Amino acid sequence: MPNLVESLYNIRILDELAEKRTIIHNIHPLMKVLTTGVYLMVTVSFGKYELSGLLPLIFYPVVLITLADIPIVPIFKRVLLVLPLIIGIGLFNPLFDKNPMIVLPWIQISGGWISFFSILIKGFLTILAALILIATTGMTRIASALRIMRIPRLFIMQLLLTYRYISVLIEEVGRVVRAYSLRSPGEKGIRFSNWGSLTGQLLIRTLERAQRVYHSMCCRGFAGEYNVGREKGMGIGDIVYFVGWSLYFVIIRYFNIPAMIGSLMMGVGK
Amino acid sequence: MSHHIIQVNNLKYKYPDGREALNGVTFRITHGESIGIVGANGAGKSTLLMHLVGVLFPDEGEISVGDVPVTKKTLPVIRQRVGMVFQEPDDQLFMTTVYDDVAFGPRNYKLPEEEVEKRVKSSLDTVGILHLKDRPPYKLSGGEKRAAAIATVLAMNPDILVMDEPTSALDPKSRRRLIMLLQSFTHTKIIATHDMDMVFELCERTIILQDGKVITDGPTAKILSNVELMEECGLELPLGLQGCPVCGTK
Amino acid sequence: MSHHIIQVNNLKYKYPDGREALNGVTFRITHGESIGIVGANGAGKSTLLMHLVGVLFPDEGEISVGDVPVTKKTLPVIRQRVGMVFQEPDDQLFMTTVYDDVAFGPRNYKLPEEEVEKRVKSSLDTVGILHLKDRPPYKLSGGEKRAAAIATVLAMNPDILVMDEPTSALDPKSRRRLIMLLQSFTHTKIIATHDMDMVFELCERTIILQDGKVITDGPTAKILSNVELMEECGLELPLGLQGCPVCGTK
Amino acid sequence: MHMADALLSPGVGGTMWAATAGVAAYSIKKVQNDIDEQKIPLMGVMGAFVFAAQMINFTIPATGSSGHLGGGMLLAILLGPYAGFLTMASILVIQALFFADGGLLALGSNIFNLGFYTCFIAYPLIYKRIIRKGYSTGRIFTGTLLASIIGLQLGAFSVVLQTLFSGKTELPFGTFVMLMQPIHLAIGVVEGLVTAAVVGFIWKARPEIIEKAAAGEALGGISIKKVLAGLAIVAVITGGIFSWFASAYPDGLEWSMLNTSGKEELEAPDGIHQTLSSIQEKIAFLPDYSFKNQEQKVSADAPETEEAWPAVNVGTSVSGLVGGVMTLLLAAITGFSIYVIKKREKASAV
Ligand SMILES: Nc1ncnc2c1ncn2[C@@H]1O[C@H](COP(=O)(O)OP(=O)(O)OP(=O)(O)O)[C@@H](O)[C@H]1O
Ligand SMILES: Nc1ncnc2c1ncn2[C@@H]1O[C@H](COP(=O)(O)OP(=O)(O)OP(=O)(O)O)[C@@H](O)[C@H]1O
Ligand SMILES: [Mg+2]
Ligand SMILES: [Mg+2]
Repeated sequence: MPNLVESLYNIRILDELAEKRTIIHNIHPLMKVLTTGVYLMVTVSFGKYELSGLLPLIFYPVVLITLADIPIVPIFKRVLLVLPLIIGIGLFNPLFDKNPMIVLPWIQISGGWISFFSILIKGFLTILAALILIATTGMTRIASALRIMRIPRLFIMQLLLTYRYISVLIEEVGRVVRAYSLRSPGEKGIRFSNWGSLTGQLLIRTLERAQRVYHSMCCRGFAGEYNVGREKGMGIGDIVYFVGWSLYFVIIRYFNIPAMIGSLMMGVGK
Repeated sequence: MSHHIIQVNNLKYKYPDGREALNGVTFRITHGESIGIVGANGAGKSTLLMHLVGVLFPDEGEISVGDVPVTKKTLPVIRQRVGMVFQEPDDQLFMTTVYDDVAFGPRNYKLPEEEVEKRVKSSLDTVGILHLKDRPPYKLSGGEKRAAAIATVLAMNPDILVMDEPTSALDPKSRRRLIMLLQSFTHTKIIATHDMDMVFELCERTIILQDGKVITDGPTAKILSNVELMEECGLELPLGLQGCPVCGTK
Repeated sequence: MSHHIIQVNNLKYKYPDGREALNGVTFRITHGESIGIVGANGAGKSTLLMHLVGVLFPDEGEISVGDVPVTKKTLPVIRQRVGMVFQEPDDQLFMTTVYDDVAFGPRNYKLPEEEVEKRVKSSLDTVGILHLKDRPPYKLSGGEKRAAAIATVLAMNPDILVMDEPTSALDPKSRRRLIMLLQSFTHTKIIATHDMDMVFELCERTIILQDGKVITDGPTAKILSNVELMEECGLELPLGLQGCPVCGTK
Repeated sequence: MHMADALLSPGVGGTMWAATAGVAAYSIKKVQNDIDEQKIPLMGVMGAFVFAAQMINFTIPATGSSGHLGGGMLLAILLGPYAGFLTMASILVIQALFFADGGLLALGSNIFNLGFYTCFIAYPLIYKRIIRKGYSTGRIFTGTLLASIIGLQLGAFSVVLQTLFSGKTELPFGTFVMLMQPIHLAIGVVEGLVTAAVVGFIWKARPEIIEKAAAGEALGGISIKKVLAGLAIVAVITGGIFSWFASAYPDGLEWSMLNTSGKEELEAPDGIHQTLSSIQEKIAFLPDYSFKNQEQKVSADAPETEEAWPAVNVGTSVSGLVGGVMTLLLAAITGFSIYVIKKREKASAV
């Protein structure tokens, strides 16, 4: 149960972050969605042994996080929650792939470890990218971007309603649990025999409430489309944002910049 | 303006579980009237109001707003004319900030953003919560939510205002402000409430519901001061009419 | 009985988003007192009450009920003594029938089933909804839910009764019944409300909150009839004290 | 069992996106035909309910690991397969955005794994067959339980395939299957029991919801043969695309085979494959290994390494390391300077 309330809290943090008004927040949502897409594609397209080439991708989250005023701690907490899954599967790589890849005088690193770290970094970057997208854009504006991309209205509406009702439902769970514990002092958690009626109850109630919410939306002229008022048109800046980042990603993809820097340095060193 | 006439004819409604909430309700409201709908808990007030905006549809009988019957097809027209404040403010606030919530309706009618802003600000100001405009609605106190819910409806500039217990959870000053506001609102208004004092001040006509039926329908002054009638319907005289601590009358 | 003394010391509470809801609240309530807590919307009444039953815990300051400080560890003791009716009745009803809901608390104390039944029936009767006992709570009207929520708490026989706007959504008759009931309840009771008339009738002492601080704390008769003070705090005189239509006093 | 972006190759991710988009588009069309006002909030609420349910982790008895519900079967039963699939899609979109659970690229796979098998295979082929004889508590129970388990098994197997085809993990196929299937059998049983309980409850409280969902669906009328035939076609096409992507570069299955057989490349199947892969090499930005990148070039130059596939000499290793550290440093400096500049701006603004 704390799990649930916690997750609601997380949604709300991102919601509130999305309400800020920074340069990044003001960029057209469509361009942000597309940029995120390109970023993700480029990130995962790196081969499993290409470790150093991946690193310049980190500029994207760093620049966005600082420009958009995103607090680091809660975001990183989220990332850390998801990473174990990836680690779980990635960790098999060092076990199965023992070919030496990096050969240094004092240490040899196997391909398995390289690919493991590559998965890890990719995981980190992709998770971060998704969180940054939502934290700088917000659900409703993402929905408007999807609409521009011709995703059918019905699906978008469904998406947004689901999103709204998640808060409604989880909040209700929290309050019911509170009321429950108030009248069952001395008890820890919820007795097994009451789980059924509690969840069933919640489901039916939320259902009816959802209908009321939907009706009240309709009463205010809702016709299947969320209108986000402050959406401005797309400007040159927005397109530059998209093209600029995309160019950067493609360059990174084709040239291993860290290796270049490295050999340059080494060369100078010699 | 004929489109402000509301006609309800022998309305019957049964909830899916078989509960008969409305049992033949008939009345007619003409333009500019201000109607109080009162009755004990469970009398059917909320059920009745939900029929007026097409949230529920009658099993029998019909309703029309202006000359338009309330049916699934005419809903867009009906809902543009009739603004309703629900009993449960939580059901009415579904956006991420109070501002966006109040702006939701006007934006749906594709008003230009400046006009939207003007409307939002003035409605929030009217209910006295302009300072809350950037807060998320789920973090408001009970009364603040109620005020926000009222603002969402005001921002739509409806021709007919339907309110389900608008003063509950409001503090006395906000209640007073709302009453003044409603007094200055010249269109038709229908208010279901347990606040007899508000009805007494605000509505020239009162309908008493009991067990889904209209018991009385007439001038407020007469009805609300009729001790026996009120008693019979599970109600009471307005507090202002009850024993005065100064002169001691009962 | 010292365990009915409630001591609140310099209570401060900030909601997670940084909103300071309580800003140093201090008072002491002795056994058998009946306290009205009033204040404008958002003054911090609900937040304060939630501290009394350990739903929220203070950032600073402390509370004790009897000689027991309210902490996570003492919650079982505290909650056995203090019964609270929340502002939102929906939050309080979670079983499949009204009967089971009201019986839930007593059953948790392992009372024999006859005793449970007796308690349930008498509490439901007290709030006037015995006829609803077999209905699912989510299908009740707003006021019926409120009554059921009150019954759930009454059935627990608490030593101290804490109520957040108990009369809102109740029809006048149920409201009157509740007031009578509370008058006959001799233990400590703390009632947050906007219903000044109830406070006037029921509570000998009133605490006014504003912006999370105690503005006044004293005898009700004095405070509630002080026009300027009430005005200042976003409140109004009880309706019964306002202009009397018979004698015309203001 | 959410797939993660990092475990997916663009090829597999893209294919699954396409497959999912196709199914979704079809579902939207179907739903639009018989949508009523009640259904939209129902989809929303059920989506939220399943979302919340997915957040609750339970420990699986005897394995020590934990799992959570998928919920696809519940959605299919309460909303019908089409609306159920769409609802599942929206749940996963929200999860991908807010919790980075799965990820945006893996979204296609995840929707497919959790939604397709439950809504379009287990639901019509198992649940509906059992229910066809009429509703009863017993039939609802068995139908729901069986369908949930099988739907989840298929989904889990699909995860295995997608992961292997993506070639990011070295897990051998057999091991992976042996890891995934039994765990998901356990999860499936729990899920089945919970789903059956919830469906049973709703059937008692609001029978019309469940009966309406099952009745209004065209799928009930379609013969099983047609469904199977359709599925076979889908399978062949997807399989073809999969193998095309999988064979375009030596990884995943081939990579492990290559290790055992020692041959650099298995016999190229035929000319089509070669033209395909050469075309791909020219146009593809996405597939894994078609890039002429620095490390590979250098390693090709490296003289005395024995292994045919990636090996790096000391020089490149060190310069890679140094370059990497420099990049990270630079990134940190960039972030920090933006931060400082912003702070100064704010200060001057006040
Ligand atoms: N969803 C529902 N399902 C079944 N019965 C319902 C439902 N909602 C309300 N009822 C019943 O219908 C009757 C009328 O309810 P309604 O909400 O209209 O009362 P009301 O006059 O608004 O009462 P209140 O003053 O308490 O708000 C009540 O008996 C109530 O129990
Ligand atoms: N969950 C929350 N998160 C953040 N702020 C909150 C939350 N709940 C209430 N607040 C804020 O705390 C303050 C006090 O709220 P509280 O609910 O205690 O007021 P109240 O006196 O009970 O008001 P009302 O008479 O309207 O019920 C308000 O400003 C409110 O906006
Ligand atoms: Mg009502
Ligand atoms: Mg309150």
